[in-house]
Amino acid sequence: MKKLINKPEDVVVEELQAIAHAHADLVKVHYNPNFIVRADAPLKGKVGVISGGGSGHEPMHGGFVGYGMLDAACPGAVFTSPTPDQMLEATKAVNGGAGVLHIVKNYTGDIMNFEMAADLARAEGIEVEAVVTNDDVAVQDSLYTAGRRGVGITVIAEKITGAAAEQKRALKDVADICRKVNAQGRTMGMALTSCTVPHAGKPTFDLPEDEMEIGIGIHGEPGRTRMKLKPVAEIVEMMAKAVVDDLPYKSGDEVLAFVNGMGGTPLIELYVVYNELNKFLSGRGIKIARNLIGSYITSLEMAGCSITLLKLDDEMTKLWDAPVKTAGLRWGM
Amino acid sequence: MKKLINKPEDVVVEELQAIAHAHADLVKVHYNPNFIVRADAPLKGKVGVISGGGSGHEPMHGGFVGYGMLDAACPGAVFTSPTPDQMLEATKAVNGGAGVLHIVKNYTGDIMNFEMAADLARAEGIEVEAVVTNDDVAVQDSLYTAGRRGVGITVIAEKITGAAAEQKRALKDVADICRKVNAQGRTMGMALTSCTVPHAGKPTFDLPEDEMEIGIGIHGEPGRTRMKLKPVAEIVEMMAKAVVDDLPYKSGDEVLAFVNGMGGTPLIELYVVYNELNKFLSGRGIKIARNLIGSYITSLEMAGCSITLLKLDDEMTKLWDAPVKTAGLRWGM
Amino acid sequence: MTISRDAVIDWIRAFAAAVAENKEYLTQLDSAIGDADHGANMHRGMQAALEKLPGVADKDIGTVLKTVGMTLVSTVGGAGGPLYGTLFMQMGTATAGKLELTLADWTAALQAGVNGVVMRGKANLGDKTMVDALTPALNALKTATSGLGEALVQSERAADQGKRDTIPLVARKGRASYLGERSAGHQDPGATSSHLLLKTALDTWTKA
Amino acid sequence: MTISRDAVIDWIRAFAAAVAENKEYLTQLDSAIGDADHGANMHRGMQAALEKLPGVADKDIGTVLKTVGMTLVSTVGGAGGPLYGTLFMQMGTATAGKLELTLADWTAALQAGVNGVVMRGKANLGDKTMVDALTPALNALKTATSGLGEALVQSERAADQGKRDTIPLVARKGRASYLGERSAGHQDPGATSSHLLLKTALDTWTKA
Ligand SMILES: Nc1ncnc2c1ncn2[C@@H]1O[C@H](COP(=O)(O)OP(=O)(O)O)[C@@H](O)[C@H]1O
Ligand SMILES: Nc1ncnc2c1ncn2[C@@H]1O[C@H](COP(=O)(O)OP(=O)(O)O)[C@@H](O)[C@H]1O
Ligand SMILES: [Mg+2]
Ligand SMILES: [Mg+2]
Ligand SMILES: [Mg+2]
Ligand SMILES: [Mg+2]
Repeated sequence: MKKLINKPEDVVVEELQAIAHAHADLVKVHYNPNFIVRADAPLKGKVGVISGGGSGHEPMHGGFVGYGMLDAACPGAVFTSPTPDQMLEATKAVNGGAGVLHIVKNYTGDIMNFEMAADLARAEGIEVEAVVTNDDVAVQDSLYTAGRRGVGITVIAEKITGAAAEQKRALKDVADICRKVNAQGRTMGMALTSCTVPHAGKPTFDLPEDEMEIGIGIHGEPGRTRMKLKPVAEIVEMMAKAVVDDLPYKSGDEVLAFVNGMGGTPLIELYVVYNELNKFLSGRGIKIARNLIGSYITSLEMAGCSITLLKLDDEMTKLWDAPVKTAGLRWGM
Repeated sequence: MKKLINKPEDVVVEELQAIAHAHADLVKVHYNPNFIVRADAPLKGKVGVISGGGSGHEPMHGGFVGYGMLDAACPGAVFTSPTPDQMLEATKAVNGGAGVLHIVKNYTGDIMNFEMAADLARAEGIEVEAVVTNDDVAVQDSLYTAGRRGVGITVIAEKITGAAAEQKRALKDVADICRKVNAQGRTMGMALTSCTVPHAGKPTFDLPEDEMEIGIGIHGEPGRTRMKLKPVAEIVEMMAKAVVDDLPYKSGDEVLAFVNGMGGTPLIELYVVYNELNKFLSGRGIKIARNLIGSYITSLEMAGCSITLLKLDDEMTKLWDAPVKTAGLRWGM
Repeated sequence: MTISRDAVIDWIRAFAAAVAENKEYLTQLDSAIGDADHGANMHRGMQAALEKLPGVADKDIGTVLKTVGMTLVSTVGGAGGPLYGTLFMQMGTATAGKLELTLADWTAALQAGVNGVVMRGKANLGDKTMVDALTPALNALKTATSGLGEALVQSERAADQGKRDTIPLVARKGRASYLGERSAGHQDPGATSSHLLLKTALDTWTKA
Repeated sequence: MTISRDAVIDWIRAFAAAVAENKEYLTQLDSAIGDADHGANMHRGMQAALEKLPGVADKDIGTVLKTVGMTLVSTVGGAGGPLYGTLFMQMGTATAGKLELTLADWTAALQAGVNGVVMRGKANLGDKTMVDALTPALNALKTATSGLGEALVQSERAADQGKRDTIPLVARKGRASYLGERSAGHQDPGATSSHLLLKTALDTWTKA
């Protein structure tokens, strides 16, 4: 295992200490239970937007805490959903009286832990709504599975929802926007290599030098199918087709295209992926009106990428363009 | 070789096409010769700041073209300095009558190609100054080498110099600021893995599972020494000590600390590195007043990091804080 | 023959030790069809539970089990945290005030625990989860006819079999379900840790 | 015996072919002590040069060589581009207007080229660069006594030896110098491509 770490069990806390120091202008860090919260929380009359999940997906979610995006983020152990006490305390810390929205990625663990936290928070008189993201088209047959995973759209949903909350909209409105983003978004991911969970000490799976995994999530898990490595044009076509046909995205649609790196893939390759995606979508009459290219929702050092599309409307576009000031995403201020 | 690419020889042009599409609001791309230029260039009365180098270091330099940073960037083939005609055309494209500054990383190839370009531009009546960055403390004995490599400080120099140019300062002033940043900056890098140059098709060097390279540059080259992998606290101490003792940085100094990923190292590890760096510097009485954490000057998919320190003064701090709007670095607008 | 409070505490310790010993194994199983954290998660939780034991060593069995459950909920995370947490908390509720357990008490406790797990996770038998080890173990307890010792043997055996039976199954719950057909041929990590729970109960309570 | 313009063009073609054939080998040498691009760089440049040849096939040797040099400057990049570009451009200046070269002409051309390389790169003999192949080759030409054919043999041999002699050296110029002592034990890629330049000259001009 080749990692720049000390002991596996200390990685998350050391990361939190770094965030506390490096981004002291934006956030405060609370330990035991662990969460990252906006330096100016709670904001009176503003819906608090929180999210959380296992660590190993950086900058998500901790890097998205700040003006115009999340009010707090709860990091679990690597690839392990956080515990209810984290979300409960974070919920209390961001509650400005207008209620709190939980953005939850659809994994059994996340759902259960967030549910327990929401129950406890409601018992303390805080209004809580939860929106579950589940944009991963690689998971078929949702009847016979735990449902589609929440992946790339989560980043976009956090940005757009955070912008809506910043406008002091009501909890129901903010939750509705978040649901709309999830409903209009689809993602597909692939991996060139496995990643190594620090505690496990070795790669989660072995992948021969000439093969790739298609339909992976963000937890280093194997995907739906393994196949021979192909030129990126073919890989992108396969992924983009699965995404486009699912919603479906149609000729004339304007989309936000999010090309995401899984952690070990350099930016130069993500641009090459974007180029192919743009060619594919142009061929289908779909226009990329906004884009995000970079490693924003990752699987430790996994090499690979995911492609997320969001069908835009005026409201979502305006909220996407609104100012945001976080460690991981920043513009307009 | 596991990469999201088509043919090795097409990577750079495909990347440029992606940049042209994705960042059309910020830049224009010129082909044959290849360069990326601010959409609003040339700016009358403003010094043009250009840089360039081999590709494979993304987002540097193309991702730093825009308001408050570079006016143009010239990408060569992967790890290969660009050719003089690229810099000549870029120089002409950004010349607003106030002269053009070339920021050149200290490599034989870069120096020679930029020199040829500067000669040609001067022959066409354009005032050109060049500043060479050479911050890599891993290269000792500069008498018996090509001198210290230009590495991490280049990113910081481009930001600060770009901000100075944006204030419409004179060429000499802008060049002096750039020289000052370089003079006050030092860097040290290390690698956990090699990278694979697309044309070469296999890793530049082999590194056993329990070893690391210390003192690498940004071209996938082996470093000065190879040693057993250690906990990150020891690695950072070794690197930070080499950096701090070189200038030297002293108790009471305020620094900008730049923890940079080499391309294949995920953000979570960079934060752990930052945490150790902060501990080390605190112990020496050195205060991190500004920071940058992320993969900004990379070596393809190499895993590893570099640590750059810049001793700040008021002027540099203000220029660092000034608004910047590029694909790779953005704040204040 | 009954199970004393100290025996319950010994069982918790034995389970923690078994999890520690099988940490890598559980993670390896979770690598094949999950995200390689089940061993580390359960270990972190049981180590935290061990630290809480001295504080409740003189309390009733219900308090002991509830404390373990709450500790798991707040230290494990993932799917394992709420599920094992609920299992222990519900067992605690079912044994509130008790200082020793008969076979009927233990059966009732496990019944409550399994009910809790099924309510939380909504897994059916055959979905390739910990339920596939727990439910057969519970059924064996219910149908046992010749005393606690023999009932513990039967329930361990049923859990063991249930765990093995998960191998050919295609997962329909939890993260292994994302793999679809590729999940077949691998033993479920949660069923494996649940078998350890029944095995340490047998070993601890029939040793004395 | 003289070297015709067509022979010069044939030499350029032969050098391009040798670079193509040794592309992987040059890159491999550059991987050990550099950045793994010398083969690809030289190949890209020589392929571009080949495309320019038809356009100058009826011009003088100076024009041919200058065209090759300018093409290398604008297509190779890195250290190799300006250095090989300068080599050819200076050889072109030295042979301006000529339609054939005597031994003295070829020696003067190479002298001019090597001077250009040394002026640009400031490398001394023994710095582990292409100069370590070129300078011995030039010296062999200068001291040759029995005609062009034999002089070409001697200069190829000297370049070959110079190239091999770079193996034990510690680099003091170019990116291999960053490696310090670790650069010893590896043959310099630039010296290797320079030897190919002299070898293809020998092969092309003594075959006919
Ligand atoms: N809905 C469910 N009901 C019961 N057990 C489940 C359910 N989902 C997952 N599990 C169990 O949880 C185990 C995985 O636990 P763990 O690895 O700790 O959590 P995670 O899947 O969140 O990483 C699986 O092996 C399975 O036995
Ligand atoms: N200053 C110099 N003078 C002469 N030759 C040099 C000098 N620096 C480097 N070289 C030659 O250039 C070769 C490397 O070329 P290449 O790999 O194309 O460029 P780069 O080093 O920029 O990647 C070296 O092997 C060496 O022979
Ligand atoms: Mg998990
Ligand atoms: Mg190079
Ligand atoms: Mg797991
Ligand atoms: Mg090279």
